[in-house]
Amino acid sequence: MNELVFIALATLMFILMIALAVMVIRSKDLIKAAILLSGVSLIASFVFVLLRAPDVAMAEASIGSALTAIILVFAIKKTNRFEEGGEEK
Amino acid sequence: MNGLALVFYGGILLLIAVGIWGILSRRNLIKVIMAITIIATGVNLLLVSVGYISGRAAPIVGGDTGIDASSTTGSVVDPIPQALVLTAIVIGLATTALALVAAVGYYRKTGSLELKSWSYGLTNEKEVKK
Amino acid sequence: MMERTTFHRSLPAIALALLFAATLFVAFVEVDFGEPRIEEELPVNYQPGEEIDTENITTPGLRYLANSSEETGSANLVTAVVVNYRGFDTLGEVTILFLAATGVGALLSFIKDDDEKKKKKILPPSLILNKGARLVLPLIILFGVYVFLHGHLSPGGGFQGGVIIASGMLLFYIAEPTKGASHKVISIIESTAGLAFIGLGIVGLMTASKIFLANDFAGDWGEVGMLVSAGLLPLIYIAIGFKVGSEMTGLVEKMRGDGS
Amino acid sequence: MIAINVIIGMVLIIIGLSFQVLGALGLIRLPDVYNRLQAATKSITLGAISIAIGVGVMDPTLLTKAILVAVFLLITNPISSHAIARGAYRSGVPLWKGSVVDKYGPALERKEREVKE
Repeated sequence: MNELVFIALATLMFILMIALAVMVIRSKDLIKAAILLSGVSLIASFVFVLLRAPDVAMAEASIGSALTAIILVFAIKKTNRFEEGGEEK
Repeated sequence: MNGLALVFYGGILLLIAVGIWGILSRRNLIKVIMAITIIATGVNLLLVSVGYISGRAAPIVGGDTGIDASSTTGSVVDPIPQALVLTAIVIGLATTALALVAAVGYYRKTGSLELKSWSYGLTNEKEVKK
Repeated sequence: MMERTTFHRSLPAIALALLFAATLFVAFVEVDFGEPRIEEELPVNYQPGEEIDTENITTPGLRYLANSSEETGSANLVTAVVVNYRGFDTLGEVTILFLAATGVGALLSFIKDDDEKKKKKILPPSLILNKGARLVLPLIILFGVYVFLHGHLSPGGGFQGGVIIASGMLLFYIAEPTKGASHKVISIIESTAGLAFIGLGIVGLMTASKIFLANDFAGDWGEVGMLVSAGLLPLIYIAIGFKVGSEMTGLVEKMRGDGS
Repeated sequence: MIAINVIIGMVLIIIGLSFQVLGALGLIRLPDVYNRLQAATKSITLGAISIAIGVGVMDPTLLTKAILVAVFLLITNPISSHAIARGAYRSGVPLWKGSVVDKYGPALERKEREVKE
């Protein structure tokens, strides 16, 4: 792969990942945060493919973006959906 | 230090910094667990990127990949960090689940997920119980 | 106004986090990105494909790269490291997974209170979702089995395949909200797979090398790239696949609670 | 001289990419969940499948895998978007102000009454 394309893709992915991570921390709705977190993992799995680690990418894609999100959602359903002072949206 | 190192190490460390900011500034337990998951993702990326070597293929030989099984030295990236991270990801899910169950237990005990002070669940238990 | 006060309060945290990142970044300036650092021990005029004197090599990565195809018969070097060279670590990891799943079950049984026991009536799933999930679920499980069966030939392996099967079972929960996987079946599969892992390790004790989890049949049954080339390695990965799959399914099932 | 299958594959990939761009545009511009879901579904069925088939035509050794991917997308995509729309409606996501017809609401109420009885 061309070096320039590699740098451009990596930069784009890291910008997206950090933006999603900041949104995870800032959002008051926990279910929204869980879904954004699975987005972070999905992009991380793409970065693993860029780093020539297809095994790790497969594990990250299925664990990070499917199972972690679903376990978080089950836990949120047993507790509060909103952070304190966040229900007015 | 070249441009690629700047992008990868800088991006990964900023991701870890976002996670640390989340742990330090949020009081919701589930949000703290999410921040820990972000840090775990960043650390996994850091480990794999240390093992990356420019211009080499994934560590799979033979078959469609076109890499001869007898000359793997010098043509594929380092497989050890990848093996390490593979197990780290799987364990990360189990520990996240354990932490979440602990958070649910805290909610059942105090009626809230917010961490007012570190001794909240222990000292004020009788007054808060609904 | 609310927003500004929150931001004001978290300013020290942001500063601390950035300070941490900057410190680590200064440490990582010395670490070259994309430079080969596993082959510093090689002779200066080394050509790819040349035989290496593996007796004196101390870098584990280089030793694994040079020998893994002969020693393990596996085409996927990550699989070779996970199951063969570091098989004992993998056994420990599977044990940690088992302990975490058990811990989740134990904690949940402690904190269960009465108001969860009353079941509320839930709407049945829609017809499209139900039939579609029933159509797709066998395909997903087949794909998971393919992934852990070919773990030594293509990307993937026991962990990934098991997790794919567990996420297929999630689809089953969406399609049938009132039902769940049977705990009995899950625990039977899990313990059988764990025993199979240990048993395959004991086979290594009985063959030529007399080492726990040794893989002495590598290359005896076929060339690198064939399904049977890697000796005991695919069998161990199949056991790991079943164990991880059943453990993850059990974990999700426990977290889900009573169909709510 | 470029081979004919490469040209066909490239045309298919360009068609797929343009549908993906339109889908992304719709995801940003459309007003509510249900409209956006419409755009996303179209971009997957026409965009992703077209790209997969295009790659398969360009490199015939990948054609079987590409067709498998296409069939899998064709099965899963309508089901998942149906589930998302249903879940959004049932968890109370409002319709856009300009929507003219809502047939699922009365049907859902009828079903809920049936379950209660």
